[in-house]
Amino acid sequence: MKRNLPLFFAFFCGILVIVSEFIPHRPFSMLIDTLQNWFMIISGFAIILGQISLFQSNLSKIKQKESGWIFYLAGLLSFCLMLIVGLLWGTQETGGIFGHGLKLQASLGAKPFDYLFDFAYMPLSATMFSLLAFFIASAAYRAFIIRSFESNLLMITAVIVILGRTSFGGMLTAWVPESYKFWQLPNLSDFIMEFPNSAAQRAIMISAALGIIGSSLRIILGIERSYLGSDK
Amino acid sequence: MSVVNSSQTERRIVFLILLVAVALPLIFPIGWKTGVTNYTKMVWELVESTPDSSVVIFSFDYDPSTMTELQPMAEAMLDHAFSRHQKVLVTALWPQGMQMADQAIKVVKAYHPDITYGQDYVFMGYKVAGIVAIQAMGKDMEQVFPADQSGTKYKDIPMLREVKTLKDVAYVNSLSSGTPGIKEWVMAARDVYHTPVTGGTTAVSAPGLIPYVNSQKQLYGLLGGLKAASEYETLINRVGSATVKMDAQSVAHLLILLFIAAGNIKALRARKRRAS
Amino acid sequence: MSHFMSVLGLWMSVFFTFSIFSFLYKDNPFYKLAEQIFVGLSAAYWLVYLFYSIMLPNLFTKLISDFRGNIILLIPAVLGLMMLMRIIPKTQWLSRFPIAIMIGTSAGISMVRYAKSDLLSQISATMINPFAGETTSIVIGNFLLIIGTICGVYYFYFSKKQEGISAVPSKIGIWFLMISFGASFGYTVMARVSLLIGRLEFLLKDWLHIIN
Amino acid sequence: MKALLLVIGLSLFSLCLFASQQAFWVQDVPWDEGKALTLNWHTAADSIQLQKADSLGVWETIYIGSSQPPIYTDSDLTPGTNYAYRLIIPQKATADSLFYTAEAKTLEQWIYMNKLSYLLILLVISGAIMYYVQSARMGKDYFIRRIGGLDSMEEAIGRATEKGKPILFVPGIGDLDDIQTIASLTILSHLAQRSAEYDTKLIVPCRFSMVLSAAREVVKEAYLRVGKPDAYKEDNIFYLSDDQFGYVAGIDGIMVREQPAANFFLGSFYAESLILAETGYSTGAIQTSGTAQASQLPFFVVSCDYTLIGEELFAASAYLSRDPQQLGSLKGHDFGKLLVIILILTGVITEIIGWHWFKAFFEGAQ
Repeated sequence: MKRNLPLFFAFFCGILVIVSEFIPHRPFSMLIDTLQNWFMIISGFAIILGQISLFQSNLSKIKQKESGWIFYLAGLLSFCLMLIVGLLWGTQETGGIFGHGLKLQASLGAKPFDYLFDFAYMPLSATMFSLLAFFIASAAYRAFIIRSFESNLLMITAVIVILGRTSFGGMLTAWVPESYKFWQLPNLSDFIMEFPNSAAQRAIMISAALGIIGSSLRIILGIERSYLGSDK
Repeated sequence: MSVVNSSQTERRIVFLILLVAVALPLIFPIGWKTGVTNYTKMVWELVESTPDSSVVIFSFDYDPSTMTELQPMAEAMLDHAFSRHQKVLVTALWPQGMQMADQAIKVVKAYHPDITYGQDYVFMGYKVAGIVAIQAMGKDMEQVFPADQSGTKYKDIPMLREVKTLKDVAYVNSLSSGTPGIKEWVMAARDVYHTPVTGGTTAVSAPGLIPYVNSQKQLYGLLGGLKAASEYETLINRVGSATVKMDAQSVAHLLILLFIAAGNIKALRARKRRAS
Repeated sequence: MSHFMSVLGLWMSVFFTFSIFSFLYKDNPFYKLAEQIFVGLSAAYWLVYLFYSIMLPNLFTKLISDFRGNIILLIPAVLGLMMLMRIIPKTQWLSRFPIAIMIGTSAGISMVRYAKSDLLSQISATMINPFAGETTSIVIGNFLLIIGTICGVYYFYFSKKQEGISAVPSKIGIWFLMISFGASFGYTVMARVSLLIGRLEFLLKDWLHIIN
Repeated sequence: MKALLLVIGLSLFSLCLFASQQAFWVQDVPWDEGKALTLNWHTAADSIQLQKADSLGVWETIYIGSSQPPIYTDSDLTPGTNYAYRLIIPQKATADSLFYTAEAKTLEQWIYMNKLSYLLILLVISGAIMYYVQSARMGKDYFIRRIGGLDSMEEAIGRATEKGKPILFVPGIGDLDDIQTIASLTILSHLAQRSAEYDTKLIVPCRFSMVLSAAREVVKEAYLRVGKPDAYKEDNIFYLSDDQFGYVAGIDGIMVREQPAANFFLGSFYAESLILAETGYSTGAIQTSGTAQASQLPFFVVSCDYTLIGEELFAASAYLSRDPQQLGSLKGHDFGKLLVIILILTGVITEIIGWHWFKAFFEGAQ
């Protein structure tokens, strides 16, 4: 019961979705709407679960005075701060328990939640993401080395596309006559993107789709059930 | 250990050079020009050919982390849509999307001071569950958007009076940097309800989406990265933020090519040393 | 006050920007602090946002305004609460019901969606007349598209040893994959540099006012 | 004579009436969920008006204009209901209008006929998978070719054990409703079992709470399987943040502080792939990655020691476990690949010959 009933539910919901894709007749067309709406609500609840886990693990690290516990304390405090101001005064569009906090807004220039978003969350997120610029340079420096035939293909196409994507690539091959304009770098790099690249992307998409169909089928049929864990 | 150390030092040098090389052209602009590519043209044509006062959806499916690339697109496309008098329903499949939308609208309002909320655009808020929400829009928009962000009931919003399902929308424009995003719109809106879908994405996600820009027009063109954004700015005759940043781009690209060359020279030397 | 707060905010942003950048040199207390604050803030951010944009409009508001009409919503609400039962070890098994329902539903959705958009559409998009191109390069491109797709799919064929003649298409498949990876890498450089430009723009424009 | 004229006039009039019924007709849209009707008309007029009777029988204008071709589809109707429409053709000469009425009932059908090709393909592939799974259950043995990235798993675990350092497993940034995440968790199950056998610490940071729940279950079960339930530490599998980069910042911190000897990045990845792989490289870990996210594969290929490309991620658990059912399922996918190749070739040939119906049949489902 603890295991078979959930498996039956998974089977039932999966089949329902597939059947309603092909049968326009009621009740299928209506049932699927309900299922989708429920899906949203359940996933809303699930989010709370992770926050509790985060709270607990940080708290235990602080209690045990693990190395760097002070940083975990900072993390916990910022979590609580964001949560509390969010619930008390709401976000940009929605008011919280204390309404919109207009006085506070006037002195901060924004709601406390949005203030934290703009000046702490946003720079952190954007800077973290921008590290990629450095990493892509170091990866290119380290990995694009002439070795085997395959790695040469990788490197040469990368170089052509890097050149072709900038204004500079166009200038570099602008002297190539009109009748051979295929060999101008921007055109060449577009050609690579449009044909060989599309072909490989398609192959990956098609085969991965088959993998997804197979895995989904195994889940629906209850063959794949590791996500439910053990019986004990 | 010394190998790790020396490669660490090399990494740091690479990082430092890149930082300087990108910063310099921003301070001292060069002014290289770019041509317009097909995929950008297709997006522009869809917006251009959509009749006046059609209702269109702009979905902001990204967050601050990709705004350098996607914000200029959002601004340019909103600018274009408003100049064609289209009515924009703004939604987001990413929670932070609505904040991005708000910023973009503020910028665009400078060019179109006459647009009014509820008549020309409306904020319908963030919708969770991605593809499931889009599917539901195809059945009944009012159920997905019971009210706008300020609580006005769906049926009381003037510009949405005629819009019952996705089929009544002239096109969907998804500016997306991942899942859920363009792919979900293509799967659930274009493939099921035949609503044209177009959009913009980061340069990195573009190759994965290009297969959808096919003869069946699963996707009507695609803006990929900052270059496409600056091309769009060219098409609507506006010198926006994207154009300015292209110089720094070109320098960085050249630098990375130099890094590749340097890496190869280093590897070649190491091989020679080993051989001798 | 408002002005002071916006200046403070600016300096806060600058501090966080440099703290994250410092990680490029090596791990240090500034990065550690920024990292933990980031994790804490972002976790709370999503919690608050999801509360206002899903739980409130889709569940609570509906139940409060018209309880009888929306009584069916109690079922997902109960399933959601069952999900939360994971916290208590004894009732952990209850969470299997909502998990099973969600996974079953998404397995069904993935199956039909991928079969359509990634399988069927890509197959029919590859059914082209290669000779129908306007220029020679398009004709060659069309052939490359067909051959590359077929060989690429064949590369993922697992239940046969790939040796001798049967290894040829899969070898060609790998070449196409490598070309595609190189191309995607090159194509991405621009996006990544854009991100750095974005941050530098913030530092040079909003903070130092060097550029306008 | 007058009588004759009257008869002729009357018959002409009735003929006109008969013709007028042909001028406007309403049909149910075939093969749909019964929510739409198509209105067709024949007229030389350049502008027409369409009206629909509401529930009280009051006419309401739904369309004014000159649709070419003369078809209008009224959608979002209630299935199984009668609807009455009328066509109004303004006569400029007489400042009068011609009226035609017609009605029809919306009908729900039992199948979307345009999705036939899609249904057939899905049925054939699912059938093949089920057939091969069944025959594997009956004891048939299926071969699976070598997958490079997976042979390294033992080596990576061995090195971590030798150095006394932990293993890091990142199940991607997709939620549990992403099939890639589930594929990743089945690989985690094998990895957890090996690490339990060697008593090597396994760290699993998760982005979503549901992934966290499932990952804990999976790892706990693996420790039970090898009879070391006490060695299982729940705290090693933890939630970081729902935020993409918040999550990455956290993992980066773990990599530089815990210095894991082996990193596994398996599942659905986006932009963060390169941040993870490059930081991992700088700590000197053996790195194995895998994703079906085509756009992120280049970065993993460039920065990691081993990469599972696309479907290899889904094949991995079959390869590792040699579980006959999974091998059978994989054989089914391979059948699908052959089918795809045959269909593409047939499609290309029919397009060259000019039989466009073949491609149209497969395009119809869109």
